[in-house]
Amino acid sequence: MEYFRRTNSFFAAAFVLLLAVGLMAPNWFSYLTTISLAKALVVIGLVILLRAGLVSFGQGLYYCLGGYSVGIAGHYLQWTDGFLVLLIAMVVSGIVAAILGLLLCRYREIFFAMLTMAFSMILYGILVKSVGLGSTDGFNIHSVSFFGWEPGTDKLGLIVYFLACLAALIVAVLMHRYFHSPVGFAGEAIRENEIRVEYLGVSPNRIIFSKYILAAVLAGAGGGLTALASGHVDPEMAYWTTSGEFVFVALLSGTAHVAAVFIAAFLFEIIRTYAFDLAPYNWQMILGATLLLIIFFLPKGLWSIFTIRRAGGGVK
Amino acid sequence: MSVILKTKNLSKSFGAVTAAANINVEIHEREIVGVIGANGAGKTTFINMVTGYLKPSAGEIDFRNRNILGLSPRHITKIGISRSFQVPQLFSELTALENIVIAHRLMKANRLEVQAPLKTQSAVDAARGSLAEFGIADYAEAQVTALPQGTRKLLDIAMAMAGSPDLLLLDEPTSGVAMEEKFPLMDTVMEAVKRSRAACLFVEHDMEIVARYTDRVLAFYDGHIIADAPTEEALSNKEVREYVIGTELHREKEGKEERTYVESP
Amino acid sequence: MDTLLVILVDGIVYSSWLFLVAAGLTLVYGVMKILNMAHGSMYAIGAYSAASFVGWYFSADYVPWASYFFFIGCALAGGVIAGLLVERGVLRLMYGSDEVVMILVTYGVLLILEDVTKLIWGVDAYFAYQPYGLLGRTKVMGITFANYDLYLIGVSVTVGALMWYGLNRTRNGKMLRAVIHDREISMAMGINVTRTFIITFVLGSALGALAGGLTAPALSVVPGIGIEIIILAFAVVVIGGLGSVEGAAVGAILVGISRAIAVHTFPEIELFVIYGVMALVLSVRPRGLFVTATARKI
Amino acid sequence: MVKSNSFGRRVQFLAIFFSFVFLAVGSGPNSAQAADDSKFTVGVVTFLSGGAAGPFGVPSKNAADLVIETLNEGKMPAPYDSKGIAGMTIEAEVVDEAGGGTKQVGEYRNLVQRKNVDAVIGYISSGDCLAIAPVAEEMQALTIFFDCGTPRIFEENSYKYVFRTGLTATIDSVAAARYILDQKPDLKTVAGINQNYAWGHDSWNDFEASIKVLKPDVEVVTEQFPKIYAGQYGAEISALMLKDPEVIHSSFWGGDMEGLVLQGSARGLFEGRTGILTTGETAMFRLASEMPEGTVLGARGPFGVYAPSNDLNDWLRTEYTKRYDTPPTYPAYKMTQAILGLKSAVEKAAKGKEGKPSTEEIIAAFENLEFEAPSGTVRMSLGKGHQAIQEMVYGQFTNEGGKPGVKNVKRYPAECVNPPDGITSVEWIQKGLKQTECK
Repeated sequence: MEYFRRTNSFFAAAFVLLLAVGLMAPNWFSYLTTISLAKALVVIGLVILLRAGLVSFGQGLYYCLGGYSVGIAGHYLQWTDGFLVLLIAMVVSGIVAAILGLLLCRYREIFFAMLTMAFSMILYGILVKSVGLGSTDGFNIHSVSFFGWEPGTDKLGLIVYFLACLAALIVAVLMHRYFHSPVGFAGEAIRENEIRVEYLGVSPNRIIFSKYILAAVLAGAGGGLTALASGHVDPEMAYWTTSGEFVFVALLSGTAHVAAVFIAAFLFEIIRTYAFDLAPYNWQMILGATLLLIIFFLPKGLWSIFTIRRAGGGVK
Repeated sequence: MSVILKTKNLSKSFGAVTAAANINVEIHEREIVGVIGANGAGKTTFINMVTGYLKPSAGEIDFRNRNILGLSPRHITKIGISRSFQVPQLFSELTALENIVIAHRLMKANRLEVQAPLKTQSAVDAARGSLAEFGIADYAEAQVTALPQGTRKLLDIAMAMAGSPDLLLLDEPTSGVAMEEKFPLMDTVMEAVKRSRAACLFVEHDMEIVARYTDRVLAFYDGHIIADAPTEEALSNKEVREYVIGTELHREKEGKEERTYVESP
Repeated sequence: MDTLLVILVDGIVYSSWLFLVAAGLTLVYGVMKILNMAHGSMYAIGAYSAASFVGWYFSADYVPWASYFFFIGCALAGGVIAGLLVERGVLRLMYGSDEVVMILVTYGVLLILEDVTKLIWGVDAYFAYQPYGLLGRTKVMGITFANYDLYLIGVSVTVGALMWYGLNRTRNGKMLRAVIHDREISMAMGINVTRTFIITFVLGSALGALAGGLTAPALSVVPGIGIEIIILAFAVVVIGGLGSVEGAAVGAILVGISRAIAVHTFPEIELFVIYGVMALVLSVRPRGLFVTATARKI
Repeated sequence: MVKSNSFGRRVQFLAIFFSFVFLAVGSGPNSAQAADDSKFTVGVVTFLSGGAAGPFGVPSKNAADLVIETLNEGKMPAPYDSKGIAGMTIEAEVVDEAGGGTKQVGEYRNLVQRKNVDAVIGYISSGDCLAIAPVAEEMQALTIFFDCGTPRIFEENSYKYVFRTGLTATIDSVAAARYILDQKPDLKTVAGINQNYAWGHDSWNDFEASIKVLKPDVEVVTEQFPKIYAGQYGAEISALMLKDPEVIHSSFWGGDMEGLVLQGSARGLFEGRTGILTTGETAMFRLASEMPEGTVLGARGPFGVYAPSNDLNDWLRTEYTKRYDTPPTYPAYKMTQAILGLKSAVEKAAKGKEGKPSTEEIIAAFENLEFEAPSGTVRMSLGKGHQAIQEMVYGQFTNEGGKPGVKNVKRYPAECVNPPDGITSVEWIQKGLKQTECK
């Protein structure tokens, strides 16, 4: 459709660029990019909620569920097809979110944040207690196949990278449309004024419920991809610090545009990797300072660099 | 003309305070009704009960012969009762146009789409039409926070009318609006109401406005209706003169009465 | 019966510690609407300040009992300094941001302070165990308790009572509560909100540091101890109702007793207790025990 | 929403962004150095932040600094008195182990590809080791785990590029069970307090199973699993006291272990009850006045006070204490051991050859290697020659005469506490700890 044509061709261009980069870049770089793409999926879910005025400090719950779904399917059930396990990851996350969402969709603000965190930590506790699943050590995912074809370990990284790019493209296109759809705007409307939304004949809770499930499905996909890429899952994925990291990236990106999320996720991984590198003792300080600087100078996230310029251009 | 809204013995009390007692009202199709009464007389409570925001302590509400007691505001909106607010309830970080587009789309859709764009050409055109109807087309691209109070009031009413309601409840449409803008504002609103063929009930403190635009007046005092009659008759009613008009502020002073009832969360 | 009593004592000891940890957090939230993650750092700074003082004091052979005043004073001083720096240096610039953004601001501060404590004190453990053993023991139902822990109950009750008295019975406290109720109106009434914020944050930080300082004698003070208590304190405060001192007390007792019951009867579920209690309370009382949800007036 | 000029702007923005990124990646410090035959680069990964930094990360990092510096100067005692590794200067790239498995896999890839290290030595967390092992295999990079304890690594898989010079956690528990039964032959009741995570679970399960096998009538009266880093153990201590076991087993480490000792001592938990602290050696000097007399202390191998008397050990103790003002604890020993193991393997592979030996050659030399370390002789004989075994030592703490030390030291030969190759630790314990030589 005309309406989305420009953005879609932009996404397509970025996709092609990413594929090319994947073929040329060294392995560590494509791994870093795969992880940032996977995390970006989680963060897009978070941004969907943020646009509706909600902050989840517990997206790690679905990130972890996604990872473990992939792991359990591959390791214990011998279902190794990459597409199938990702689908399972999303379905499992969606189902759990549909149950928890019934309760959570009535909560707002800090209470939503704290309750989502509590649920995430409960999953963490369950996994820590699950000796069969390796407790805190987690377990490895050994074999991944695609429609019966098993890439060797040397090629697997690249294949997962392509898979992540594909997933990112699909999600970017669909979610960009979603942001501009009536339901997408209903989220912003809820953030701005729930009473008005109610008086427009729409149930804010129901919209939030659907958004919560959507965010969970995306987080599940992100977790699944991460598991495929790193070949390992552990309960740390559900720990609150992991969820905090997603909020960090969401803040970095802002809620203005889907593309900003991918850029922010990538930037975050780069910043963290270089912080680890430059200051192995004090990387936390660098991250903390970055966070404060972003909040102070770019309160609306990365995309605002871009929109401010656009607005300025408009005046002239 | 047939009755569309009918309340029977509608009452509401908050603890020991009675906000509404035995309200019996009938509103007919396409009727314009003014509601007068001092602050705290129960006018807003009445609107809140009819639209489902407050649950009445007792009584019944029928809309088009259907009992709507206990329905949520969104159900009541869906079946044709809309309202505006004393303090405009808008999406303040969005533009005026976006506010209207959202209102149109949310009101009219049975299922909200997740992939088609909100701002289709036809939706935007319709929204611009609606802004033009209320005389605020110039503000289409402005963010709500930057709008003057009168424009916000109009936008609030325009959003209420987005779903083409059968009954429109306006809570103090002219409060907070500068004196000289009140009549133009009400002219705009009433024209729109007449075109839409909706019945309209509005709360107003300014008796000149009540006199000019209404067919009938409900006068509230201390949670009771003390008069329900054609406008002229009601305004000349002795009790109304004593308890309502007498306590109303004079036109010059009004406007400063504006007070925010929204609690900071 | 014996077990029951022991559970009760264990629970109360733990609760009193929880309350100390959470008191500053709920105060800061109540007045400033900031859910302060850096509270954990204040706890750590208090613990480090106290521990490094105790280490020096006891190696220098002074009168042992006097150490109590000094190490508590050290912890408080650490908290006051850190609180002032954080409020003036960072938070001041961010006031007016969304509540959730403020959480992230304090998260940034937490990350920075975490490394700052590491730069000051290194990563090796600090010990301050002398004051812990000095007070002797008491037997309850055949189980020995450290008197230090039992006295901590008294300290906790005192802190709670002082906070309650300060907020409800003193002029400054009433002003604080006015700010809690409506920031703009109290500004219009001539209350100096800026000063109120500084005082509140410094007080909250000092309380966090006090908790750390008082806990230090029973601990090995190592990097990361602050992070561990954040979620605990959050849970207590959310259960009780954000911003409510009474709520924090009840939340602490609820969590403390539940945990003691779990440890004595089903040690397996200890890890879930706090989140379980939180999820349960919030699902029944969406805003915590001591805060009621109010419908917005329109 | 979509403005006519925004597409171009976005592309422009992205172009700037990506060129920035590539610039950063390309010109970053330590970007891909050309292979240099005069240097041998080692990635050193250990905890530098969080709760494990103090007790494990920093001592091991300190040991790495000391050992690498001394090796480069050629001042180590024999047989390590040659300069560097096979004449090459050793360079270390230090990375913080914080952040969990996913993060560490990324950092590992960085080390191997971007920093071009010749070998990676590291990993304290078993979760990280499990995550890294397959990646090492994929990237064909020599990797030495120096500390992590889970036996799952070589029991669930076999790896070519991965070695572990440290002992498994099973050994701690099996030897602890043997030791306590040697000391208390008519033991009746035990209890456990272990951290609620994999290490704690595994340690307790192995210990409990070993006790049950060795003396089936011992009763477990309570098993406590407080959260890791909980800090406060008041209720757990009460529960332990109520159940009143003769022996209390704990695999707590670092701050948690020290906290337990402090709180337990203050309340008399260890009066009339013997504590077994499988990692207790790290605290025996700094908590000497609080450590209860007679507490069974482990050091996860013949490390620290249990290290035998030899030149290497003398050197390590003297130099480490001199430089860091505290005696080396077992993580320092384990790191030293890993570096010396690497040096031995590389030099064996380089013997009679020109230039740097290939990874394949080093691996061939490393498999089934026997080398000397401050802890005595290390044999890489499990996991198809990739997993070290050593004797295991336990003793009891004593502070007689105000000088902290250990008494009743008992050394268990490697075969007595290690499963034979090809059988998992759990099976081995359950089948009665057989095929062993214990005197």
